[in-house]
Amino acid sequence: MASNQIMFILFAAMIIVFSVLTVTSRKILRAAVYLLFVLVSTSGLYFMLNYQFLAAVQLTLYAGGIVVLIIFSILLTSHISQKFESSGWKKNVFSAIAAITGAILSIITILDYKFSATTEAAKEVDMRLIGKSLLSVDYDGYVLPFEVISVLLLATMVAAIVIAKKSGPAKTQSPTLNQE
Amino acid sequence: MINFSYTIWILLLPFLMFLLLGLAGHKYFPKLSGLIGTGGLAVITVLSYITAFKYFFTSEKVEGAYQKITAFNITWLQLTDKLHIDLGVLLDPISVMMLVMITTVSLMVHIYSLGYMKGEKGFERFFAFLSLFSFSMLGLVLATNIFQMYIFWELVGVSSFLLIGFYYQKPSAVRASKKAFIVTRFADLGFLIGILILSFNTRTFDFITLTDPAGAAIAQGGGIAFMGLSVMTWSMIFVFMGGVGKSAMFPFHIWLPDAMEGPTPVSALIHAATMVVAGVYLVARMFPIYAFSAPAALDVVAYVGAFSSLFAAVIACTQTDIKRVLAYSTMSQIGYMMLALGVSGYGGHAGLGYMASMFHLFTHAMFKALLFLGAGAIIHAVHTNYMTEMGGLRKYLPITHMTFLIACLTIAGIPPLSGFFSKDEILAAAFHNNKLLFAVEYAVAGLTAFYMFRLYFSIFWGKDTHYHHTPHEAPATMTIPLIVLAIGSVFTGLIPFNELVTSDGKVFETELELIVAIPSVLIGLLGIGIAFVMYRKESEIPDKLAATFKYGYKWAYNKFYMDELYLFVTNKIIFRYISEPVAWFDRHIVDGTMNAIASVTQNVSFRIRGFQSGQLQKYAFVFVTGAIMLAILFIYLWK
Amino acid sequence: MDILTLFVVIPVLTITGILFLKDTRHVRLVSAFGMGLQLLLAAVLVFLYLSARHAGNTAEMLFIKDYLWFKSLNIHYAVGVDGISVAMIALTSLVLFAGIFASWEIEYLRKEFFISLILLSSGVFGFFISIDLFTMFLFYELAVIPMYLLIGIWGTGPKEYSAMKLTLMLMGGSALLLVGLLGIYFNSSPDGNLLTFNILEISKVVIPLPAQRLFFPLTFVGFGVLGALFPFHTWSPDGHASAPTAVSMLHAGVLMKLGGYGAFRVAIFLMPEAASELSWIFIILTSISVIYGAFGAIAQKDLKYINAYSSVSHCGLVLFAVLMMNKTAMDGAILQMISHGLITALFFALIGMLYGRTHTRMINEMGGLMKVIPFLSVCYVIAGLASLGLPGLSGFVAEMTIFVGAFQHPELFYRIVTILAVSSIVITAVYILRVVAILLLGPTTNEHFDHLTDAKWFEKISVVTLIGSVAAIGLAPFWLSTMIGTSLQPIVDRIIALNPF
Amino acid sequence: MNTGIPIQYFLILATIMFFTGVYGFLTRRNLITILMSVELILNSVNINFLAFNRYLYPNKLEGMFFSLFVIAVAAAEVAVAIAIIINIYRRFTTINVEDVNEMKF
Amino acid sequence: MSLGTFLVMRHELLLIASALLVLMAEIFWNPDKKRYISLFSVILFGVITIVGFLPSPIGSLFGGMYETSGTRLLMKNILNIGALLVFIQSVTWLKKEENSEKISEYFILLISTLAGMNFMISAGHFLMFYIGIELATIPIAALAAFDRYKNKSAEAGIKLILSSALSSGILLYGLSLIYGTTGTFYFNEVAALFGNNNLQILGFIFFFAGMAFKISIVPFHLWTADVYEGSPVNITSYLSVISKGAAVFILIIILFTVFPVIIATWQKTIYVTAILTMTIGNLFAIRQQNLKRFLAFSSISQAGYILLGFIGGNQLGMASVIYYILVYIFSNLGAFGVVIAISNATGKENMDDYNGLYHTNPKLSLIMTLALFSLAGIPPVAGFFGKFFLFTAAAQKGYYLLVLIAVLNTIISLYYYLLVVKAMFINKGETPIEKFRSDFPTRFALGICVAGIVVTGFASIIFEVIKNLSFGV
Repeated sequence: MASNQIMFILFAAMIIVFSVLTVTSRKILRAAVYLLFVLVSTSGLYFMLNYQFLAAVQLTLYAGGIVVLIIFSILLTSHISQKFESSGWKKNVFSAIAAITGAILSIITILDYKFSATTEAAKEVDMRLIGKSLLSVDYDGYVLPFEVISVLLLATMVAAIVIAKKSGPAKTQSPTLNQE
Repeated sequence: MINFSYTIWILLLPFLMFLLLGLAGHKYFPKLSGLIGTGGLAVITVLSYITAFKYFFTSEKVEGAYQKITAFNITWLQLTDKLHIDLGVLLDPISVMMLVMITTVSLMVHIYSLGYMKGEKGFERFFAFLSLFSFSMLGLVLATNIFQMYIFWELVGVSSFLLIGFYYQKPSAVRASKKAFIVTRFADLGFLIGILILSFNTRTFDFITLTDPAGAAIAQGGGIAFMGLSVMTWSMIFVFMGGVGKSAMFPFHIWLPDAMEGPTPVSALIHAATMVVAGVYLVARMFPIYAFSAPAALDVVAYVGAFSSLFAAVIACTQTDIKRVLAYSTMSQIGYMMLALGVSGYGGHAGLGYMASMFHLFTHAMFKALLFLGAGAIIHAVHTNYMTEMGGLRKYLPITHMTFLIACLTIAGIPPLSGFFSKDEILAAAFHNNKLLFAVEYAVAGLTAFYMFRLYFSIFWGKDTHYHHTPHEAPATMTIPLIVLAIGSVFTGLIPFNELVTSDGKVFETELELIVAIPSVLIGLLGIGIAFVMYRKESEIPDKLAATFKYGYKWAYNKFYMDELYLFVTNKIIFRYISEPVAWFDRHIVDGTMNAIASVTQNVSFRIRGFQSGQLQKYAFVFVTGAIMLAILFIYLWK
Repeated sequence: MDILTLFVVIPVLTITGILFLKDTRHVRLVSAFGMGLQLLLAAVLVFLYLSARHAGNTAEMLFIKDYLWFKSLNIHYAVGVDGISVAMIALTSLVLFAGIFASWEIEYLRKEFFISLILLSSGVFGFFISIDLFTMFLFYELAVIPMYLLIGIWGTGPKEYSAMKLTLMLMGGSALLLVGLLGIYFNSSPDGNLLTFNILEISKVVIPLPAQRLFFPLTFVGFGVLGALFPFHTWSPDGHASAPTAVSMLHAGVLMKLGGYGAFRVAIFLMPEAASELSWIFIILTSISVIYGAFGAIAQKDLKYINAYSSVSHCGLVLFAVLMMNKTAMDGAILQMISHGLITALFFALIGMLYGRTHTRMINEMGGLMKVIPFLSVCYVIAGLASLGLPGLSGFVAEMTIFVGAFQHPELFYRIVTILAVSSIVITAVYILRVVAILLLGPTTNEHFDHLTDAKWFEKISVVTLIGSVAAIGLAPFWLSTMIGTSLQPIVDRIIALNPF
Repeated sequence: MNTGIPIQYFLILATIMFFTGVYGFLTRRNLITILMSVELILNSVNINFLAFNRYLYPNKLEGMFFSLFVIAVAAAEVAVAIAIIINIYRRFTTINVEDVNEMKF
Repeated sequence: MSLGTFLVMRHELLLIASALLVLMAEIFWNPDKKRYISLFSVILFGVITIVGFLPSPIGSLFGGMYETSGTRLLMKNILNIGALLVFIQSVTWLKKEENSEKISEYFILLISTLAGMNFMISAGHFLMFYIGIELATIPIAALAAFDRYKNKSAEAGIKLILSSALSSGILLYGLSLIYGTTGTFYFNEVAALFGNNNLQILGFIFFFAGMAFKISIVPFHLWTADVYEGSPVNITSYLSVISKGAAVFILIIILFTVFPVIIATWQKTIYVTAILTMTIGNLFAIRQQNLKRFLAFSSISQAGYILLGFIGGNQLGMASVIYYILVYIFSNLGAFGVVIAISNATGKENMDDYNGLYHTNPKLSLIMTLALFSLAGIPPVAGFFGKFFLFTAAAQKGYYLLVLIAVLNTIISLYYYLLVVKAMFINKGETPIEKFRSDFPTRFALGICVAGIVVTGFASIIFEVIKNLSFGV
């Protein structure tokens, strides 16, 4: 068994185990930490696939940014040690059936398919290429999405402001922040 | 060729009078309307007489036969290429004979009504309806084709309905008019079906074409057989059904006695003299087809006629309402006419029955109208219809008494009054063709004499009844018609019908057949005698007899429970067991289904509301499973 | 502007006029004026039509105007009339005219009432002048929908339920119809020419038989729902019972005729082969309608219900005759549509007037009205007699034409069924006389009735118009029958050419 | 460097992760954990993109760029979602998804 | 970037620019001038709408990532009209005190979502499509939660954002499979490389599910009602008309241009979902009391009818879909306009509150009736023509049974539309909504809607233009 296989199995096992833990753990902060592990393992896979740039982005943006955001919000809204009750067994069973059916369906269909690789030469993924592609206006160039995503982020910012912004007097319902 | 086209005015005049009186009479000349109506009818009568004279005495005969003359004809409605409804005037012996008869009686009744109806509310309405009736009846007899006849057939029905229900605030009158209309309407259904079948086979409505013995309609024979009888026979039986209804033959007779709820002049005109004989006229009109193409139907005519006459005569013996007695008598006499047609053949002496029937129709109109008008005068005088409440009226009502007596004698067939001749011909015709029917009619002749004189004696003799106020003789407007009709009853028997009105239009020889005539006179006298014994004075014999034949009497008195049977059919069967279930079915099944569709939709809508539970995760669950299901479906199951 | 389009334009102008009126008192005057104009126009149309025919114009449709509307689907605004549509237009104008006067005393939301009523009528007129299936369908639905408001707002009794039921069932019919029309459209050109909605053009081709088998029932039932075909008639009793007078008049008098007219002009004319193949099914249904409606009427106690069931019976006769597919029967069907339209409108007008006085429609609560309100009562009797087919009034002419025509059918089955249908005339007599006897005759049963007043002038206008027309047709049916018959000839020719018996 | 690991392994891994995320979405009661499940889903998709890109179509970088943008969008989504969640917390004093159902049927 | 590029992309660029302008105004204007922001935004957007109609070059940019054509321009213009109406209808609502601080944000977010939709419609590449769709969704979630002090609004926001996150996850998974089997995201290349194998169909179905979520096709519709009910009315109308319309547009473009190979599959998919959508939408709508929720279910069933235009894959189908969306914009905005006006004036949103509305506010009732009749497809208003063409399109390909089911469904829908009409005209209200006079923007917007409802049907030129710009598979 080659080292990369071992690494893959390691990462895969981590991803699967921690994913499952993320969605089953009864302590919310732990779940967040498990999610972090999943994301880190995923970036490991990216490294394996030779997408170092993306792995880095994954680590910084996802593991660094999003998970932190989530943890903050957890801290804002929950008690850290609070164990929440598991949901009803019915819900779990049906959801599990649905998820497993979906997974089996997808896996069977995937296994059924004969993938064929392109015959063209592979491109080396270096930063220069990524930068060029990102700013290219030609075929296989990504400047437009890049620009649009900036609009998206701007809009997101405004959106977050809209939600958070206090404006005008409360009319119908008084805020009922729980000051415990 | 004589121009008869003016005869259209015989039809148009009464119609215009109806419109005039109906639309404007109430407002502008309520008092005058009687005179206007009577005057108009007098004109028509004159026209009719002129026509009759010209037709019988000046028009050319072809091969010794009176021709059928289409005096006027327009296409009213084109149905198919060949079938079209025409309106027109057809003159032939029977129609001209009817013309004379109808206008005469009608004029008398009009005059009579001037007195009888004086001061009644709706005086102008009465005359308007009478005009409508005259129009319809004349249209019926003058019809050039069977569909025109049907049209006017319906119209006489409706005028009869209107006149029976003249006293529309009287519930019994309303009921009677309704009954008359519906019963005859049911019979007319048969007539219509008959017309449909007939016209489908012969492709024509026209009488001349239809009844031409050498024509295609008859030549093609009976057509294919259907349920054992030829199609033609079926159609003629159906047509006859119309006649049965209108002429109050068994089993559609039940409306006639009730129709006596109408004003008495109406009973005289419509329910004695004219409309009720329309059935006879119809058979006579179609006679060649009956005779050649549908002899089986003709037998039906004969037996129905005979049975009805017997049936009615028996009932008449037990009734106490004088108008009802007369009504049953009418039915019985019409039975005679039907029978005569039924036993008749076509042409020459074989057509004796035909001639006799028409003859009797004519004479009967006179004496029966007379009887009714007389009865009207009596009722006018004593304000009751029941002979049990009358008696000894000969002192108060001399003219009425005399004329009534003449009429009774006439109907009893006492020579030399007209009834004797016509009835004798019928009996003779029956005698030659069917001994059984002859026997029946012979008995009926006796019964007739009996119940007529039972009536006569009960009214004019019998006990001395005490009246609230002294009865007095009717005014001249009422007595003059009585006298005129009495004269008619006496002398019309002398008209040589065998020369004028015969089945093929040709003259044939008849003679008094003593072998028939003498016994018939004898049995008539016997009937009178029995009546004399029983009702000349107050006696207990009738009650005893009634007690002896308890059940028979009771059945006859209750008209053999025919009314109850009909009530049962209409109320129970049609209303309770058909209409109400239909209405229920419609409400609960048909409509219920529609409502059920709606409520099921609502219900489903309510049941599935759980999907929209407000739970985000359930939504997601549906989303995911939906996607997976679609994928499974379209990848593996239904590719 | 061509004369036919005027029939839609005048109602629209009248509505506009009403909209701008400040004073609601003038609404009815404007309506009466507009609809009077419409009646006049109808008369002019009849005259123009007859003179054109007289001058030898033998085209199937006259006064054709054709404007391309939706080019890509070849939808046209196409109008044209033949004798049948002219007759129907005349009928509509008459009933509408009478209807305006019958609703003279509407107080509540008067403006809206007249607007809805006239809007409905513009749909009806549009339907009759259309020769393009699309516009026809458009006008058809346009005619149905104001009904909801008319019944719902101005109705009586369970009006909301009835209005909803009526609207939904009729729209259900039009749903089937829509599919049928689309089917016709996509089969309108078997040889690959431009698809068309134009009836005249479609009639020049033969729709493939499998398509006919599929779309004939849809179309026929679609129209049949409006024509009260059993078992889709149940909207009719409730709807009519709840509707205000003029609406009942217009609905039973005219709108139900859209069903018969459409069944004949679209379903049978365009798909004669399937029609003849499947006619036995519908013949059975329609004869059930005829008999069943009549029996249903006997058991009813509410005047409007009686009349509604009677309409089921009489309209059943229309479809029945249409399905016999010969000229006479079809002629009778059209006559019956007109005759029944007038008679039933008359009935509903009278019922409305009686109701306005007695405040009940239950026959057993009324009695002896003849004495108190003779004019209305006599008119009611006339209406009744017309309805039961008294010669001299229009009902007789129509029914006899139908019966004689239907009886000419070469197959025995159809003739036997005809006899069944004929028997309805007796049942009709039973329920009509029952009503007349209970309602009008006899002694007055309720002392409140002793002080009722007879018809007012506007009521008289309404009633006399209708009675006059009924009598006119009944006395002189020849010109009308011929006008219809001539126009039927090409249709019947086509049917016979495709269905050699 | 990835010899010996068939692409299917990656795909199966991603699929399992995807449906684990779905399972989490369907069962977790806390809105934030639901959000975390969404992250799992998006990550699994990214794995797919990258595996396909690397194994089958290494001549272009479409898969990689797509992943990049998915990450960016995911961040934006999470930001707004968390803002709303906090608002929810203020309104309902809970972020239990089952309690957030004022509107139903 | 040349002028030509600018002209080709003018819709998107102008939108972004105007969003920035509004942002600038918000930042730099004095507080007392801020009340003009509404006016400013509406006028700005009005100009954009007009500019959108000016003739301009079309073509493909960024190596095929951005594509535009007459059809897509038309779609954008239609959306612009709708959005403009929504903007105008919002003015009154934004004047309320509790919203006064967030006016510019409101417009920025709406404009950016619209930009997202325009990008989505112009996408020639799945990445653009994905970003567009997210740009069109995420800010709306924030807008749904706009009413900060209403529980329902927050609930609507969270339901929308989480559901849409799940749906875009599934959509992405589908896209990844499509990418895996074709190796490209460019529409034209995908179309060329697409086969008919299971994995691709799986990818397609997941993709379709994600799109179906936006259009609220059953069974992916459940978020719709709750979100519509909870959101501020203006956002609801925006969601139900503009968002849905945009998604329909891009879906039909993608189906017709990217997936013509598996037309058989998506026809079946649409067949099943269309029936479900119409029926379920109608069945739920029957019982609704809240008008927003009511209109939500009505819009679900409308989506079902719209699918009938998809199924044939024919030019007529696309034309009828686009046309119907246009009609639907006018009709639904008409209905929502009335709801908004009444909600603004009285805060009432329930059907019972509308009892006897005709007697107090006849004009509003008439507009509502007209709009509902148009939605129900009653002549002579535009909805009738719209539905007729949809059904014609389906019938053209022989889907008669489907058409029959659809028309029968319209009867159910007629039932509940009539319920509203009944409430307004027939029912007697115990406490009817009082007579009030709406301000100019509301009346103006409603006037346009009415004109649109009436004219769009009769003016055949509109349909002809659309038809000429449409294409089939």
